[in-house]
Amino acid sequence: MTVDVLYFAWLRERVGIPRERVETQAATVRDLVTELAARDDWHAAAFADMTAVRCAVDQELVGLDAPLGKAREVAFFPPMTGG
Amino acid sequence: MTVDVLYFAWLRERVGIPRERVETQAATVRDLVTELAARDDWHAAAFADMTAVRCAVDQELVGLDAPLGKAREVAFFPPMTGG
Amino acid sequence: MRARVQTQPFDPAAELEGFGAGAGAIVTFTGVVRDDTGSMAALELEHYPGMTERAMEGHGDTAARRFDLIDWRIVHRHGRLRVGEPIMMVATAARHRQAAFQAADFLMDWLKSRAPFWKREIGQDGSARWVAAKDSDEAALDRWQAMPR
Amino acid sequence: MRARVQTQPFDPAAELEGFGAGAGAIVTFTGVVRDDTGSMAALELEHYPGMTERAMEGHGDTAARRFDLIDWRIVHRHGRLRVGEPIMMVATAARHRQAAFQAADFLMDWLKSRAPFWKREIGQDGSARWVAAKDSDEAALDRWQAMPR
Repeated sequence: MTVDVLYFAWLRERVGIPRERVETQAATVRDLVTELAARDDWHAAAFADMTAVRCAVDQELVGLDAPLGKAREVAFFPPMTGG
Repeated sequence: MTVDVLYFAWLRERVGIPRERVETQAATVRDLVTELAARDDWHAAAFADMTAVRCAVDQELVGLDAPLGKAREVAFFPPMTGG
Repeated sequence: MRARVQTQPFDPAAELEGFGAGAGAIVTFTGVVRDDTGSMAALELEHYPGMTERAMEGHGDTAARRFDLIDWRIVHRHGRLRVGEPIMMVATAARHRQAAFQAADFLMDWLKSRAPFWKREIGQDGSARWVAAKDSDEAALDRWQAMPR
Repeated sequence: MRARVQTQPFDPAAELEGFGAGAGAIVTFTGVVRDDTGSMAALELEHYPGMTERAMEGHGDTAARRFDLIDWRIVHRHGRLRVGEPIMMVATAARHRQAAFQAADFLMDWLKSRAPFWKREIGQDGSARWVAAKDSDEAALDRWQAMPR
């Protein structure tokens, strides 16, 4: 399936682009991360420390073991610092 | 000594006046209350339930056993309901 | 004076003009006259002139020291107020969020049971009823004694 | 919409015009850009367009149900902000004081660690540093889970 992957804050800086469209058969977010990290050094650097990575699937916060299901948009970003 | 005694809220209504000047040799607030309560039925009614009476000596909240010292102003009122 | 007692209405928004320069966190609390019974014509507040101002100023200073406030304000009305009008407000400015929240809460607990004000509800039928103090207000104040400073 | 994300500055006072009719208690929190180091030129906030608005609206509704709010507002800026400018504000209106205070505190805890915003400090020398999330913010949010509703 086709998924829009979004990056924010320093994950965006490390990957080098704010978003990309990917073809994936990944079952979970973690599987998708494994595929993305294997793409190149920039992606690998972004996902080097997964304790510092948060994820939203279709704009809902989820854990890394969440199923991708029919996700259309998956976002990766560091812990949030709003307020 | 001469002390200005002030009454607020329903204590004022029961005594019937907002303030009065009294001559007293009372050593403590409680002694002064005893003297005042003996004045007439209105004063007696005001001080009938001392659990509902609060006191300030020279504009500082004090307990009933506080010494009067050289107090110039003693106020009696119900528990406060500001805010 | 950072504490003020007045009969005139006030505008909570206007009170915040230029308030808290240098702060990272500003908290305000505004109390508004509410009619729970549907039969209230007005709320009357009596106070102790002289003591009220001194006590509010003194307690504001205590809060400022305890919570390291950059600034604070207390405005409290007395006299006759209508339903929907602001009764009072507290504003606190601190470097950090928690201090600003705690200081506002602390000042409110104090105002509820230690500031010399007495409320009386005036009914539409002309009746008048003194509002009873709540034990819970007294208890709310006590918790600050137990708290580490 | 009771939640708003915008780049333009806002006036906390103006946001309260007509807010909270029928409430007895109104609490506001305003966060202001603070320079702790004395070397900051600006604060930049990145956000997740679409998710931010939805999440703020959804969480505001959660707070409204949990604390029985009469009204609430969240305004949050993104983009480049200067020292002294308001970053965001939360306003809550309830019948009683405690609900208004708790709801504001609850919304702030959520905004700090669950709303999709990321802060970056821009130094006067042009340097840029992402602000690290605090464990204490995460812990602050957790305490609401444990609390009886």
